[in-house]
Amino acid sequence: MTVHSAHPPGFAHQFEDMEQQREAGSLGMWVFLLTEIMFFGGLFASYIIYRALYLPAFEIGSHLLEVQFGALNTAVLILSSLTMALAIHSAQVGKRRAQVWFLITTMILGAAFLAIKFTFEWHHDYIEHLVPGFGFIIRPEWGAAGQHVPMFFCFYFFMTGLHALHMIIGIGLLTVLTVMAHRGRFTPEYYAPLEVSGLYWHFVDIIWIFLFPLLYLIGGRYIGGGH
Amino acid sequence: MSGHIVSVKLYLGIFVALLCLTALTIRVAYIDLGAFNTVAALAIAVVKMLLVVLFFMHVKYSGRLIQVFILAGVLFLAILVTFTLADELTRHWSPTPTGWGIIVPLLSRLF
Amino acid sequence: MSTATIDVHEAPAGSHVNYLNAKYGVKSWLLTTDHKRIALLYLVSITLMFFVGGFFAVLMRLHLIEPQGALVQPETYNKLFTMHGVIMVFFFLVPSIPATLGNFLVPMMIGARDLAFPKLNLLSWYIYVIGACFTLYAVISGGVDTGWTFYTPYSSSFSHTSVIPTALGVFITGFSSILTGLNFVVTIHKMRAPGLTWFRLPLFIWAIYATSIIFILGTPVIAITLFLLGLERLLHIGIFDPAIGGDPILFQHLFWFYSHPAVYIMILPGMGVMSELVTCFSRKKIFGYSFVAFSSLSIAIISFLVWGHHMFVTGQSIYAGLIFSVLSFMVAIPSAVKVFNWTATLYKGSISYDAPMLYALGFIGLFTMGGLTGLFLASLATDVHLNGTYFIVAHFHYIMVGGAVMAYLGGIHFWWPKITGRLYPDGWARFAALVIFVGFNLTFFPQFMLGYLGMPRRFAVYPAEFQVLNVMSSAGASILGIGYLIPLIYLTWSMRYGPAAGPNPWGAKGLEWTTPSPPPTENFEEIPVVTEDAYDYAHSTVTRV
Amino acid sequence: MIGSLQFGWDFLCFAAIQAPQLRPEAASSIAEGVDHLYFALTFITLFFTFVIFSTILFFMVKYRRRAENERPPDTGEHLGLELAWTIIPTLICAGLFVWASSLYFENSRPPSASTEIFVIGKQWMWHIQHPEGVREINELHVPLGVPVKLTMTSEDVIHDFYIPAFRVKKDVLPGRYTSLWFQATKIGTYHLFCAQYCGADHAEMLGWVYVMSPADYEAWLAGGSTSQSMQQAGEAIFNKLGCASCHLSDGTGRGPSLVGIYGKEETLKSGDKRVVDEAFIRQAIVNPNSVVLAKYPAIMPTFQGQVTEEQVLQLVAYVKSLASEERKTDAK
Repeated sequence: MTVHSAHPPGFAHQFEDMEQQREAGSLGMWVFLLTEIMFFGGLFASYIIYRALYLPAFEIGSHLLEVQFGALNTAVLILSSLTMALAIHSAQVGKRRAQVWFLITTMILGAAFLAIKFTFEWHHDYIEHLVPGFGFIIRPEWGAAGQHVPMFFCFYFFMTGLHALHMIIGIGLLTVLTVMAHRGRFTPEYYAPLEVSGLYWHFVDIIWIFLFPLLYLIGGRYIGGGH
Repeated sequence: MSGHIVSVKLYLGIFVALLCLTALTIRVAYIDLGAFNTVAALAIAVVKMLLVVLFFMHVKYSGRLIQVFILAGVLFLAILVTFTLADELTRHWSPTPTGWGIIVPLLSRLF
Repeated sequence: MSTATIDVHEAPAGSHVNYLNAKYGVKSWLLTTDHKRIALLYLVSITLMFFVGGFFAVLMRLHLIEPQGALVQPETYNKLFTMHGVIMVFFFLVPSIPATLGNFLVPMMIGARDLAFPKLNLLSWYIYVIGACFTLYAVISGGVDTGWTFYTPYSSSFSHTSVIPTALGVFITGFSSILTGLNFVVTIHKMRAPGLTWFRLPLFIWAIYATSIIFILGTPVIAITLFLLGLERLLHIGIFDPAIGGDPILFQHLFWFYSHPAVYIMILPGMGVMSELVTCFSRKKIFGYSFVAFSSLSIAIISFLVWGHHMFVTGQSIYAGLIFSVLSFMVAIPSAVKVFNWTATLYKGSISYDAPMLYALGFIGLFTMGGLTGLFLASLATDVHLNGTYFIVAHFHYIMVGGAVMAYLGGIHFWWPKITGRLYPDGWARFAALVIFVGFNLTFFPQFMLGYLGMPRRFAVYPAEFQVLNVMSSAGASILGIGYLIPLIYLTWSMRYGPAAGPNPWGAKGLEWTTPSPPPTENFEEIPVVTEDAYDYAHSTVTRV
Repeated sequence: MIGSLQFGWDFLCFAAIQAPQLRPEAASSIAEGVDHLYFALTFITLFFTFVIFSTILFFMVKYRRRAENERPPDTGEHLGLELAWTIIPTLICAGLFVWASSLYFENSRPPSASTEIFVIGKQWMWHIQHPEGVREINELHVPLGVPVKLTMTSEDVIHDFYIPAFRVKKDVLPGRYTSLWFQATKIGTYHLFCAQYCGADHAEMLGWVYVMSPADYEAWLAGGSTSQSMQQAGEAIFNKLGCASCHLSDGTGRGPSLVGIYGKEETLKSGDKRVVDEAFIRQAIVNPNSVVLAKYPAIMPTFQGQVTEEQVLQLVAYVKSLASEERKTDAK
């Protein structure tokens, strides 16, 4: 058995040195994000196709969503990305307390995003009978395009639901990290778990960056609508 | 790649830029540009994505391998979208020409 | 045929500490992070699934002896071919070579101690087992009758069988292959031994790398597709539902975007094994190393562009059909290049006919037939006649059973001494290879004729004029079934009673043969430094030892 | 050597039992063309399989291992050979592609003057309706030598209308029209299969295609048509649903005049042009918003759910009959 030279904590035996382990860790997460791109990609591709086929119905559906909540959520998520990046930064420079506070702020912002999403938007849509499969009512004033509006809301709930699921997983990840950071596990030499979770969190933010315009801002929101 | 420490000032700068772009994309949505509304919204989203990827995710400082992987992911998503869209949108094209003289007018119709 | 002279200067297998006897007890196996033990866990679970799927196949062939069906009701027959398809494709063929031989050999071939993420590797196996349990539950709870393709709207609103457990099982197992692919890509990129550049890598590693690309880019799409199918079945509302304008053809697009590259997931590792077998048993460097290596990559990439040829007759737009047809022809070229290169490798070699070599030669013959019959289906005019008939069944069985399973068996026999430290009885192994080759041909060659005559697939009852060919096919299936049982017997026998194998019983090149067999837990005392090219038999002094 | 013995034996015993049945009946105009392509592909397959098999056999015998310590020389790389066996298969594939695609293009366009027959696929049976009003289940009578165009749709799952003897096949989709055409060239009775898995009795969804001489066909038609033709049934529904109130024949109504609209190229509100065919008319009835004409407002309500597939087919037949009346008036 080869004698392990004095490696910092968290060193895995199958690697030669810390640098190889860190590079493998981040490449592994990027490959995982690749699979997530294709996972969301299936939904985005179907969305683009049905939007091309039923644009009027999608515009009606998009106008039924409140832009202000979407915009607020986008700002919340971008702020959480900043605090996550600062958490990694403070780990790099070895400030333990800053790490813990930044991680907690990121979690609070994530929870705020979910709160806005579930209470103000989803609940509101449920009351307005806009949830397909749960009492969706096609309104006469939608005209002939009304028949395809449930398709838009199928996509709305599938995409935002999948995104929310990834947010919940992200918050779970962050709680584990906060406990580890609190115990001082991350040093300037070894902070790979924090960095890898940061990549995941930023990726979930990017998904929302694309979801927001595609769902909320179809064909422009000016008074005349997109016709 | 991860050894690189990005200054806090740069992070804040990127953060402000992202907020401005979000405000811009909403503002642009309220102007009637016809088909260009979608193009504008997507262009702004791509710029925001690049900012997050390059600076928050340190891809700007990491090796070419990760950059190639990201491009591969986006390329294969594009393949899925374009080929499926190609089928859905050209279903109603009726095959006009017949016989050997088929490929030339066909190609001209495609490109 | 030279007899393998085994001078046992090494202590008999198993006496020195190796990965098999380093630790004992069930916990040491179920909680192991050693890539070699995980490979054996996969080997056991995959062999089990193979024989479950194979059992359904035998029932189907027995049923088809008579035009009106000899064994079961049509509904049961529909469940039989569905479960045969689902289990064989998702639970045997997709993980077969990458999860068993790949897990065992990738670290050893590139001179690493283990994969990049050992715990993730163990998690992949557990995810595979959980997925398998869901699907076996579906089998017990009445089976599913939608076909392994789950086409909507039948699967989403008209089938009353347990579609959701099966779809959930396949959804979960998909993540097992995603994580395995991730592990391989990171390991091959980041953990190669010093001096082991990309062009000194064994071609098996190139093939596994190309397969991992497809794992990573393709599997998530079928995950989301089955997720949407499950939602549509539960909520009775979804994006494939024609009532609200949904398009069932879109389901086929998303399904085949993964499932065609999936057939290359099945054949690419087999090609990797072929390159190892052909070079070792003709004791020659591979002919055109870079051409074979790059053809693996180009197959992986072009395979994502061709899925439309499954949908030529579904009212797909004619111009999209043209594009897919051109690209489907192009994807055949790299496979042809590989076959020509293997044949050229045999030139001026010193060929020995051990069992792995017989499987290899069988692979080349059957894969050539399978690949060329693919041209019938890539060309638009004949695909209209042949789509949905037994011609298609024969084509993909020639590739999957004639190609992937033959290569899998060849690989298992080739590395068996390294995995278990024991030699299997060579006579029996050659006999089994012959029986499988004969049984396979008798089963699937008549199906080409059936397909051309127009017998549709998935038929529980068929017109009487097709009976003779079906009886021939069923006869062949029984021979094939026996052929697959023989290796199970003598390989398990050899684990206990087989003679001890030296570190290199075939005199093969490659880092995995420089370790004692079975290898120690950390593979190498010192990480080796590689100086020579792959398969450099001409200048090496390696002999059978 | 095992492989080739095996093939030989296989072929011999097959040919002995099934000598006449090696090739399915060729009973339609396109069957010859498809069969020639099929035999060309078969020849290429057998040729390359034979070339590779014999090369391997030759090498296996000539270069078998004679002594354990043999060290065969390294034969290195040969770029010329590699390029050869990359370019030659590419050329063969290109040739096959052009041949197959032009054949497919010719087969996919029905000649203009073909008789129309409507097909509705339902779980495990085929409803077939002739414009003259005759309805059939699982049987299709067609005249010899006359191009026949089938317009097909499904009421539940995806089926597939497959006649092996004519070498034609097309999926039958719910919610859309797909069409298929053939011209029978041999009198006789041929199989009709469903080639897309559609549930429990997928294998029972069989049928027969009777090719009759034109005279017999007319006699058969006359004998069978007791009920009103599709055209008359379509007119009745057209009036009952109040379509006539918007679609006035002189074009002064809120909707476009339907006289002579079938076959014309119309420009839609979205700007692209589409020929008004059966699929267009069906889409206009079931999902009017997706095919709004440029000069008209999008006010037509959807009739999805109010009309069955059969009634939609009858309305389509009626709208098409309006076109032929106008042409008749011109012809006078």
